[in-house]
Amino acid sequence: MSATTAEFKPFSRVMMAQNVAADIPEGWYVNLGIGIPTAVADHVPLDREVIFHSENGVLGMGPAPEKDKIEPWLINAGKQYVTLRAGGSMCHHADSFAMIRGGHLDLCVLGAFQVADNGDIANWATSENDTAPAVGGAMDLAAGAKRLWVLMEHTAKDGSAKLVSKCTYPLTAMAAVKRVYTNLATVDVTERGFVVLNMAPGLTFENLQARTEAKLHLPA
Amino acid sequence: MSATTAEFKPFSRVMMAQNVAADIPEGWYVNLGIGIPTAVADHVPLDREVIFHSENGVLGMGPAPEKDKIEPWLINAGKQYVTLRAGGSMCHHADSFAMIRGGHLDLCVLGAFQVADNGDIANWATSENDTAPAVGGAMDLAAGAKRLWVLMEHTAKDGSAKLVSKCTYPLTAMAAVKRVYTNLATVDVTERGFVVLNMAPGLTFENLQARTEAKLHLPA
Amino acid sequence: MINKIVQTMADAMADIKDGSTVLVSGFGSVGQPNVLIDGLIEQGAKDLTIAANNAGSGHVGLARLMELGRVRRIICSFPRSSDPVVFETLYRAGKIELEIVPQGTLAERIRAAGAGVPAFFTATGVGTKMAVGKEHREINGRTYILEDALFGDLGLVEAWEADRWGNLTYKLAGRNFNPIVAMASKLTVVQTQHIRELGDIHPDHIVTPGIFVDRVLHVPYGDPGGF
Amino acid sequence: MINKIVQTMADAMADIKDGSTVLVSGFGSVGQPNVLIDGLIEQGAKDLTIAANNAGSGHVGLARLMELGRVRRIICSFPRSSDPVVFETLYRAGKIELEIVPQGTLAERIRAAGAGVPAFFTATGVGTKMAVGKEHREINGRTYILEDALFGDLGLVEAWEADRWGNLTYKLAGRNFNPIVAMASKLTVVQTQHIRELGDIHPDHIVTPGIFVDRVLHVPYGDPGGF
Repeated sequence: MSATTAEFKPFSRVMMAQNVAADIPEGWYVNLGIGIPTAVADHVPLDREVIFHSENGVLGMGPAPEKDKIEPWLINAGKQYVTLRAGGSMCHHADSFAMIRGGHLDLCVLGAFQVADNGDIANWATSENDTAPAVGGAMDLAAGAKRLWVLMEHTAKDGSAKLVSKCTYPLTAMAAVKRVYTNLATVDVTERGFVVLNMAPGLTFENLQARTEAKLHLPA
Repeated sequence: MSATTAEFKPFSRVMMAQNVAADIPEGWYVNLGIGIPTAVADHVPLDREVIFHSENGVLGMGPAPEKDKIEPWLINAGKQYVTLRAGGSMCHHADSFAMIRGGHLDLCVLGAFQVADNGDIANWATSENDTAPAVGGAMDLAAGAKRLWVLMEHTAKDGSAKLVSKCTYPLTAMAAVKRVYTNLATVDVTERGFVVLNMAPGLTFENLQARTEAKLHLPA
Repeated sequence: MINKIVQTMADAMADIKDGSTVLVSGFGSVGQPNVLIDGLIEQGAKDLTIAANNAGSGHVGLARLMELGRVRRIICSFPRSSDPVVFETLYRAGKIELEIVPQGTLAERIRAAGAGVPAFFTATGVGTKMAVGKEHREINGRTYILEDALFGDLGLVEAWEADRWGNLTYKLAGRNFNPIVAMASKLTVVQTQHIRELGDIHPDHIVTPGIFVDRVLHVPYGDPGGF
Repeated sequence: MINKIVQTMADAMADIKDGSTVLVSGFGSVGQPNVLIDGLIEQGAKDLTIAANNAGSGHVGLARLMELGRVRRIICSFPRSSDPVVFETLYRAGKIELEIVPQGTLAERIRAAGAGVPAFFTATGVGTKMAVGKEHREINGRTYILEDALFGDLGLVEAWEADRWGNLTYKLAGRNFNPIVAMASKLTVVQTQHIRELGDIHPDHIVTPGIFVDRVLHVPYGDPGGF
């Protein structure tokens, strides 16, 4: 891993969220997964109207509430208090997942343990024998949204690659991921495999490849 | 058909509807088919609360409106103006049929061309080659309600029997009918076949059998 | 700013292609998007498949669309109506295909299309002509048949209220097929009696969220007429 | 006069049998019928199958029911919670069965039970552990798996408003699983914050019509607490 010694500046968590946010056009219906993806909403200005969906039947979420203005009946799928924008609406769980499973969401952004260059995603369990693995709505979102983007660190804490030629962890969905945003790069999943769209400042393609188990490509 | 000469007094249309109405207990959710069955509601007193359902998403229908109090947005499946009782509610077509198909209606009352003594019902077409046969919600109601009762004339206009050992017209549902109310009798559909519960005044069992193609039974 | 409200019928009907499957809401004339149907007549798309509860009445609306030879196939539960002369004439002449579907199966097939369910089992129609050629399966001791989802390329909807995000409410029995038609259609076009400011419809009272709606045309025609 | 309002928890929980499948609504503590869960603990039924989004937290509610050894099997999408100690202990000890279901499949299976659909195809879970042993089918070029309906013998629901016919509304995210749990359960028991006079809830605003409700208990507890 000698490549790790090269000088470059990874994207911060905030910048990662900003990178995703910058690519979401007005008018999209978007579900942001629990964890890092939730922060994406903070970087979409309110006057660029993007309609955020939460699995528990909330459509049109706004920013987090001020502490003295919490509505106890309004939470998101991560069980955080949220606000509702003018134009927001409520529905029951089957209708909420009809939005997801019926292909009505323009985009879902999820975290992941691994993404393969055929678009497979593993984000719910790190072992076949996980104690009580918890899947939540991840499989519905991954299989149902029009586009699935992943937002995650480029490598795991132990340094192992998360962009892989084949997922070793249990799958969430097959051939579902369209794009991956990491702290090192933005990578499209194409018929050729992973295509690098941009990289963290100072990072070379070779250096990125060294941190990536799957083969990377440059845009044609 | 010499039996037709015997003296008896068939139930009138009004009495037929009354016979059905008398057997509906408070608290039942009931769908009344288009035609004669619709009149049953007129004979259930409002203080015996029976909740009438219509396929087009209306639950809790009340009596027909006075002419100067018509609500143009409130019709039943027969496209007649109706009223809504306090406690009535609206839903969309899939939810309305979920009530029917999910087994939530206590009773449906339909008209029919033929009922067989195994409970088969034919009520939507009189020929395999019918021009543009119209089924509406009949098959859903027949297959879905907890109980299906039929309200019809005992014989067809040409004198042919409508209570038969096998339906010759295209079926609406198999083994669905629990009871038949006619202008001559009330007949349960049981494992033994048709069992006569009551008859029009002056009518003998033999006389009723003469007007019925299927074998009739007396209660055990 | 998201604004799904269009100003002209031409905008409402833009880019509708020949050969489209069109889901049309309404039960009788209540909740039926009559003005949009007229717009579709004007727009000119042909070789259409129409799914609706009825097959038109008199010589207006869906009946007119059929009379003009623009409908290849109709999927409905009840082709009879108060005056089904156009449909019956075409049908007898073999100039229109008919698929009869039980009303609840029609509703469930449309809802399934909106909910990502490509096929489902139902007890409705078992033992009848409707079941011929369909997959049968016994589940927990009862026989069911498999029905497939019914998708619309275009959905025509009538609402009572709408806002610029496409959130909708309906009035009483005007709801009927409208919410599921909106769910099941790639392009959902709405005519609405009232336009509301964003936020004026209570979030708990919105019946069709704007995610299912593409275009909204303001058509304050008042109450429905006869059937 | 129809009156589904019961006066005591004993009446609300009457005749619940050992071995029942219980559908429990709620997402976090919002729209979760906590008082009815306590009532079920008190009532004593055992050998239960519980279907709920989560598997309980701390030592109260569903966690307490499990801790008392009353739950044979849990069907949920997310057994982890802020404090899933009871479930995890029982699960590791092999003292409770777990069926993990994707959240949307869980919701659709419950809705299917209410709607008379015994089984349906879905794309969720294809290619994952969830698909193992399930029927696969390619429909229009995509692979789906068959999922079956999930019926409740008992459904526990929390409403915002209820009337004596059992018509219900919900408050904001308190809706979640409640309407489908009510549809899918043979016996639906509701705790409600508010009792309304019949007719006071607008017919267009009723979310769960009383046809899906059997018993209503007035539990004006105020806002949900933490999760």
